[in-house]
Amino acid sequence: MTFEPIQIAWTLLGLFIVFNVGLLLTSTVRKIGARVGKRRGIRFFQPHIDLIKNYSFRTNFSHGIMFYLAPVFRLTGGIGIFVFMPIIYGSAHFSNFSFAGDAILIMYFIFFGTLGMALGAGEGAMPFSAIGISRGLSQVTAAEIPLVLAFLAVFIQNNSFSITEIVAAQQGGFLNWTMFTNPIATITAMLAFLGAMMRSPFDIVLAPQEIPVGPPTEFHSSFLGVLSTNRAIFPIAKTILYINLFFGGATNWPVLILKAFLLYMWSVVVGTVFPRFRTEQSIRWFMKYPLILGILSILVLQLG
Amino acid sequence: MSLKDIEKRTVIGPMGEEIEIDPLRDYYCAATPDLKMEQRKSSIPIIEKFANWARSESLWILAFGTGCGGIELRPLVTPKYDVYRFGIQIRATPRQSNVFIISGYLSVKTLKRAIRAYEQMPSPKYLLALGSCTINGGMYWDSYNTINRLDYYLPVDVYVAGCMPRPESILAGFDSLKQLIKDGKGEGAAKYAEKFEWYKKNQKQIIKDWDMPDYNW
Amino acid sequence: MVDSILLNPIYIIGIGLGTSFILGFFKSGRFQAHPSAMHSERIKTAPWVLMIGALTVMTFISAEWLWSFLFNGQLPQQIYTAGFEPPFSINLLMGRNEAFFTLMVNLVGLLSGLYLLDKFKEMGTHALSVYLVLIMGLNGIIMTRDIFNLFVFLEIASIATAGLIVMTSDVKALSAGFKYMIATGLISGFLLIGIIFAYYFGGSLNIDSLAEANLTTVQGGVFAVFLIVVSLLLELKPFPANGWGIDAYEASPVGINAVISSASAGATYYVLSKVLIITDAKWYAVTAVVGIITFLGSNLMGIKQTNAKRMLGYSSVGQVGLLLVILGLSEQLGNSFKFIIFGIMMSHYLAKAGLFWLVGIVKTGILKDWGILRKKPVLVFFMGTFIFALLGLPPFPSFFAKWTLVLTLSAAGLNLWVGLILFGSLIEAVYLFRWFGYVLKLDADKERSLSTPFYRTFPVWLFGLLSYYIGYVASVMVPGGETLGMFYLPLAFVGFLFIIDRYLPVWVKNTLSMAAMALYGWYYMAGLSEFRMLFAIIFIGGGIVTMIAGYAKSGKRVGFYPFVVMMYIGLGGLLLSENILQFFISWELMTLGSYVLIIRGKKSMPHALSYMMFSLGGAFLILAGFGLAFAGSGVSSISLDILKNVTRYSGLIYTFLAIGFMTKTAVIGLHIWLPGAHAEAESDVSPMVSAILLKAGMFGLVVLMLAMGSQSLGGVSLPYLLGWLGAITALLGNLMAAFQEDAKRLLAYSSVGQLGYVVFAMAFMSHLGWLTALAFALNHFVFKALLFLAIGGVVMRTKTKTMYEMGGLIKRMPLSFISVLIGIIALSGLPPLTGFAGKWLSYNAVIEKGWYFQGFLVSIAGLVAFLYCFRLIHVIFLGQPKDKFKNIKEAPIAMLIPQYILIGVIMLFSLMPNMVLKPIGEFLVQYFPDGALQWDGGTAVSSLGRWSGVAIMNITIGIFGTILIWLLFMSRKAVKVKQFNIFYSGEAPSRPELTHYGYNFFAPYKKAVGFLVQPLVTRFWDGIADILHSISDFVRRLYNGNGQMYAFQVILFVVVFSIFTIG
Amino acid sequence: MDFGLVAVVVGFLLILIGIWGILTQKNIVKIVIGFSIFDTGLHAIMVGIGYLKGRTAPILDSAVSPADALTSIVDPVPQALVLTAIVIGLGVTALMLAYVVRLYDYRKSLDISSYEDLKW
Amino acid sequence: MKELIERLGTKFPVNETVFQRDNLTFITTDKIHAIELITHLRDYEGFSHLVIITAVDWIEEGLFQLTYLLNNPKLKVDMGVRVMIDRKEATMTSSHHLWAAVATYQRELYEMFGIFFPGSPRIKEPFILEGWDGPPPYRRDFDTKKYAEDTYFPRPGRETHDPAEHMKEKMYPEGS
Repeated sequence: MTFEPIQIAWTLLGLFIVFNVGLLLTSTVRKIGARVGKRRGIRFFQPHIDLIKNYSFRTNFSHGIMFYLAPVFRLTGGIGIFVFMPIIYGSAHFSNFSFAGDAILIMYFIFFGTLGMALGAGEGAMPFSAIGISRGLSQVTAAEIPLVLAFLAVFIQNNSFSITEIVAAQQGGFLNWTMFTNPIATITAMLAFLGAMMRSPFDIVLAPQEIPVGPPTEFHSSFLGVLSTNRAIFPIAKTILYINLFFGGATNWPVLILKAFLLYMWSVVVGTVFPRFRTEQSIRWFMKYPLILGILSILVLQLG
Repeated sequence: MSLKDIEKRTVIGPMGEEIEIDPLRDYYCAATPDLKMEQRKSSIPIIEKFANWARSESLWILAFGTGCGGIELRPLVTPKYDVYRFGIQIRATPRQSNVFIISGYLSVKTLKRAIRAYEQMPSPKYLLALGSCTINGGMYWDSYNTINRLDYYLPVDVYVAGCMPRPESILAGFDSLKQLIKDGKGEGAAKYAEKFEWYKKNQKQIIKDWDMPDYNW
Repeated sequence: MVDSILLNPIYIIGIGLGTSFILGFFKSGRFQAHPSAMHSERIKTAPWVLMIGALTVMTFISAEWLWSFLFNGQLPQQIYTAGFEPPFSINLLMGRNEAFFTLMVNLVGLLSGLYLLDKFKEMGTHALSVYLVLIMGLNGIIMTRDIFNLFVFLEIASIATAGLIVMTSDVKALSAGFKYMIATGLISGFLLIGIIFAYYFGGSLNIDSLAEANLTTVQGGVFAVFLIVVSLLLELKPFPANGWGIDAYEASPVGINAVISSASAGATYYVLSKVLIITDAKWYAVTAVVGIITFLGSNLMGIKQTNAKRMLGYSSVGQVGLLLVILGLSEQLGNSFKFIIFGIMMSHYLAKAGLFWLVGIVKTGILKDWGILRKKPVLVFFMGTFIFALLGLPPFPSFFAKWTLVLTLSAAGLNLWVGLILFGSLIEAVYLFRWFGYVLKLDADKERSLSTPFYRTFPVWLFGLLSYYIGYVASVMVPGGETLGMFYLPLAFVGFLFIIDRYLPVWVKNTLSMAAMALYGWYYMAGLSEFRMLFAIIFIGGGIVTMIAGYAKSGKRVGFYPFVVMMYIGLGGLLLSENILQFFISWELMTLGSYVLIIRGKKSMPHALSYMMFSLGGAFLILAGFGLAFAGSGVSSISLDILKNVTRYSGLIYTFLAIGFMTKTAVIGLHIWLPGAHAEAESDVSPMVSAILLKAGMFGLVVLMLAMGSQSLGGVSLPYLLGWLGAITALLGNLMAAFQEDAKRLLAYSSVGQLGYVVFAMAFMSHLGWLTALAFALNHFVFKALLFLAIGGVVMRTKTKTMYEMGGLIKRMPLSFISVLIGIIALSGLPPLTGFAGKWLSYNAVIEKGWYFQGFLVSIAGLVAFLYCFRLIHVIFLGQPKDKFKNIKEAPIAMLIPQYILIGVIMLFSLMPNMVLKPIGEFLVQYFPDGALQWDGGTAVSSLGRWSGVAIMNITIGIFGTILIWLLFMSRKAVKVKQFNIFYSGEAPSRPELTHYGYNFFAPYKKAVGFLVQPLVTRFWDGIADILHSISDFVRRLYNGNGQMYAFQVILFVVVFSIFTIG
Repeated sequence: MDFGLVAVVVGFLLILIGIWGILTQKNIVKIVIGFSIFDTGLHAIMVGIGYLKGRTAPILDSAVSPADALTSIVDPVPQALVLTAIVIGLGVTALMLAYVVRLYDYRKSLDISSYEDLKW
Repeated sequence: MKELIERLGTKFPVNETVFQRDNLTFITTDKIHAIELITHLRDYEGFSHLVIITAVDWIEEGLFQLTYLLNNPKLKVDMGVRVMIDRKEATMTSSHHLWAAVATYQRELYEMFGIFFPGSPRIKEPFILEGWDGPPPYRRDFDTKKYAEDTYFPRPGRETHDPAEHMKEKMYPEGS
């Protein structure tokens, strides 16, 4: 695969779709949550309005250069994992720039945004942000423990890092999905998924009551706008990775959106049911069952 | 934080040199609000209108309950009233909020915090004042330590009368605020910048230990 | 005829006796019972001059004889007294050995005589004559071939020694002398009985005749032999019957104990060696056993000493023990025996005399007061010389001797002996290096002055320089010495640096050193290839880049550049070496140089010590490994290729060498020296030791693994073990780094983790694994040097290493911030920078090899790396700036330049990874043909995935730039606010210190996984140290200072000895 | 009766007594005396070993002619040795006594356990 | 309880005793012995808990009445120790060494009544009134209404009614 300029246009289109889907998914999920609480909840287009409002503030201020770079890093991280990933299996248009790297690249690119965000929040000089970062980094690295194992299991199973190849291997009936060919790895990955979605029980990072909003406390107006843009794209991009690795990928947009929604709902359902963990509790939790399951998933492959 | 904390002091640097610290100058940005910035509008009217609509439909309240009205805000997010429907949400940080609700009486001590929090919000920002205490002091009108008229210290966009107003009244207040913003009249922040000297004079008159810069960014 | 001009050796005795007789005619300095009136009367220096003259003549005679033996082919000459031939008269022999030993005795006698000028003035003329008699007695001991005459000379020597002690005015010395007399009296009694029985059964007193008599075959003769051997052994102060000797060392005046230690021990030792010919092999073995017990026991007891003289006493005794071992094993050592004895004896002789003289110059025995010596850097230099010589580090004779000893013993299959000798040497190193550390680091008492008259420093100078010369001689004599030419020129430059060290400013020396290193690299390294070239780039290229930071220092920086250059010579030598000798010398040079560099840090004394201990331990393991390889390969060659031909012990060799090398890479368990050593070192030393030096261990592993491939020990594949070890090291190292408060310590622990990663990758023994390791080695050098330099610059400005005391420095030091930012992105392996190359390659290697769980540990380690990286940059550069750092400046330009060179390297490498990885891959194919990486332009393609560094870089920059422009446009009118313009729940912060979240940053993480980073390893090694110290403390209580106890020990020794030998 | 053997046995006994004295007596003067006894024992052994039954002292005078010296005198070497040893022993004893004097000057004590300054 | 008072009476001047309830007694002592008495109560009589320190302004008598309310958790009885101090020279011995909380009460008393406790930690720091520069507001000679009117920009046109009168008038006009 080589690079062609038209690729940029297709990628941007994909990005635009994902961005809107992400925003709508956010509102949908919140609406569902509200309905559970017998409320009507926010409007479907509320995230869009919020975003516009954030970009239309009149005054803003900055704490320094990293304060600018943080949202940029963050969104670059989000968009990055999107553009390095094939979105629609079999579609030349929506394979993005996946020729540049493979699943390992995605795994590590996730941290690109995290790092930038943390740095910017740090420059905000706000102690609560720093506390939030400390919690966030601790928790995210803990959540990666089972994730790495589950991913390794998939790589071993397919003997490839290439997402396209992994998706290809899952074509031809849903029984070929990793979900069914390697259920333990999938369960592990889905447990790790919870940790990465910043939802209860793993939402202490943002803990609005104790450390006002956590790392992004000081971010406002257009800075917050860029971050919100990322909040729309990043979870979907991450979800797409999971879909590709565990749930057979997607051959067209509706399937992709449906799968993304279902996956997203998984964290919502869990989050609605379970109360929040403290940071060390969540780290310990990830080092228990998810870790054991992850090891099991690899052992199964090694022995079987 | 007290007056002592903004006194000048000397510290010893790593090379043994003496360093003069003037907290007000060294720790705080000295700029005051710029009227031009506060009134900045898009040159294309339709865009400004659109922006005003977005602002009015996305009101993020700063979670800061100042008096007995703080408890009246809670029902707003319950199924019965559910302000989320109207694009109203509660944020924990002033950086990300654009509505500040002064929910009841303000002691001088709280006023200082309220001023600080208000000034830390980015413009355009709106101030909703609840209860008679914010209007004329209410039942605390002759107290030695509570203010009588909020609009002498901060620019109020909408008053909601009552002692305390019920959530329905507050919802009505929000409606008025939305209309105000949509009409392009929600310019409390600009008013604050315009009459900045006057507000500061009033504030400083009653806040005797003025231990912060003139404007808190 | 040359003979005619040689003076008869009997003149040595004659002059000694005669002069001391004449000295009696001089008016004596009054003999004082109390020190108060001591200075009332001074003798003139005339008698002293006379004595010196006599000693000079004696020295000349021995020297002349030695000269003739060495260069004129002189034959040994018998000197018959009274004109009869033995056994009817006493005969002396002047042979090559005798000439050598008498020269030793006379030279040290002469120099000590010079040195003792003051003391002799104090003690009076009697002391002069007694001293002369002592030297004469020692000469006699060496030359005589008559066993009874030997006894007489021994008695003369010991009476003279005691006589010298009795003339001091110190009750401690007196009591020690008395104990000495009790013990020697008993011993000479036993000797006398032995002699008389030997005469009875052997019919002669002549040693040669006795040897022919085969006493050991005669029933009663064994008893005679036993008594003679045991008493001569006792004269050599064997452990544990040597308390009297140690006391005497401590008590006697410093010049005199130099004589006792260097000359008497040498002489007595020589006697034993000549008397042992009357015995048989069994007695040799016994001697060796006594020797090794003494060597271990004395050194063990040395650990707890706080007094220099006593400690040196233990060391002397220990060294003599080592000599006894060698003597006892002379049969097995064969041809090498003489060389080994020569090397060890010379080192001991020069170093011990020199050190004892230094004790006198410093005028205190209390080790912790020795910092005063720093007033005379030259003396510190010589002290280092002596200590290194004593411990057998290159380029001193004992190094070559020990080298030969180990190789020969291994070849003879005496592996246990090798182990014990090396262990003993390690213990000895503990206290000697601790002492040296005190000298280099402890604060001196400012009140005290250091008087260094010429007559006191001259002997030190002479012996110090002689150590080098003899080292050179030994290096020529050692097998393979002809290949050492590659060290001469570079080391000459080091010498040159030493000479100019005190006169030139730092920038001149820095420039000179850099130029020299560049030339060194150019001339020596240009022809290297493959691995060696790669490491040459890191060692020499990296060295030059990091040395740019040296320009930031002002003043002279005495004692820095010679050692820097020495370290790099060592590192370069590793690459150039073709045989194990060159390799080992390079290893030791590197260790030496880096030790001195490390100890320069403010608080690095204990860390430098543990560095040295681990390094020496590692070096000894390497030595043992080489020894085994030498033995196991079956070819008597010292080429490095023997590792390929090893047939025996291969698992053991592999283990030894791997552990030895891994002490440098600081694998978990052997890592405890690293954090302190790297953290406390100076700001430009840390990058050298952390980014560059550690790679030496890695190069060792490369050499080892390429030569030996995979080996197994006890059925376990060693690379497999290494893989686990590396993975665990990576994880734990990184975890520990995450919990540090000290910035440089954090980086140091990070190095532990990163090198664990390297070990892990190398253990794969596959193409991708090694590619990972090598790419990672390069990367690690670049980013760790970058980080250490940047943090070093910050520390230089802030004067603190504790991170939470800093904060918000981005405003003051933006350039350093960028360095650290780039450094941590590269370190944590985030795309698009270089670090990702290592991660990607390692995943490939892991899947290919099937080491999933190790791979898992390593990738978790990578995540943890992310934690400490963030902490590093956040707590230092972000958050609240502190008041006291309000005015600090950006790091000096000299420190920034290398940083930005390194950033350039990172960027280049990130943009064009194929430029580096491709050539590495190409030469790796020779060794690991399978599973090579394919290159499709700038895209790496493995069997599993693909990675295009260029594309990733460009796309990332594209996205990044777009968003940045968008954000800048949207917030174009942003107001720049200051540090307290933050939302603080309606309040305002009162002090920056209270608003900076930095202490115990990952508290929740620590709560959850803190159990993994319990300092178990540190506790383990501390426990070992404690045990050693406790044993030492327990054992030394044998010597309770009671003369009767000492006598009892002597007798007990005789009894036990008899049980084991004749009983 | 073999005088040689007697001398040797007595010598050994004296040595043992001497050693006993050295090891058990606290008084340093007594220790020196122990040494003297030890030395005497040594000398006795030397003489005893050198003694040949029925022979005379190795002095060539009118009683012993040089011609039959080899058969009629005892071995002269041990005799010479013993003389030397006695001289040396004397020297040693003298030196030890000098030590005793000087030690006593300092501490006014003859107990050996008072002189344990240097240890460990 | 009476026994206790008698016991105390033998040691300290106990001027006036009020038995409020079964489990609450007030005694009055003089300024000099007050702290001694309280210390005695704390250490020997089991009144280990300090409930509150409060003051009453007897402006007519020219006195402040300080009340130390102590609690005996074992017997479940309270005792108030009253001390009358001169209003003009409002100074009292500090008892911050007895309970950690005392310092805070004393800060409050200083701020609100102007009663000074020499040596009490942070006594002059503002407690709740930041930057207050008027007379102590709880003194009865302080006119709050006037102060508020002078200071807080009262809104013109504000009417004030007596709530009872107003209610009667507005809600039940026929009842009047």
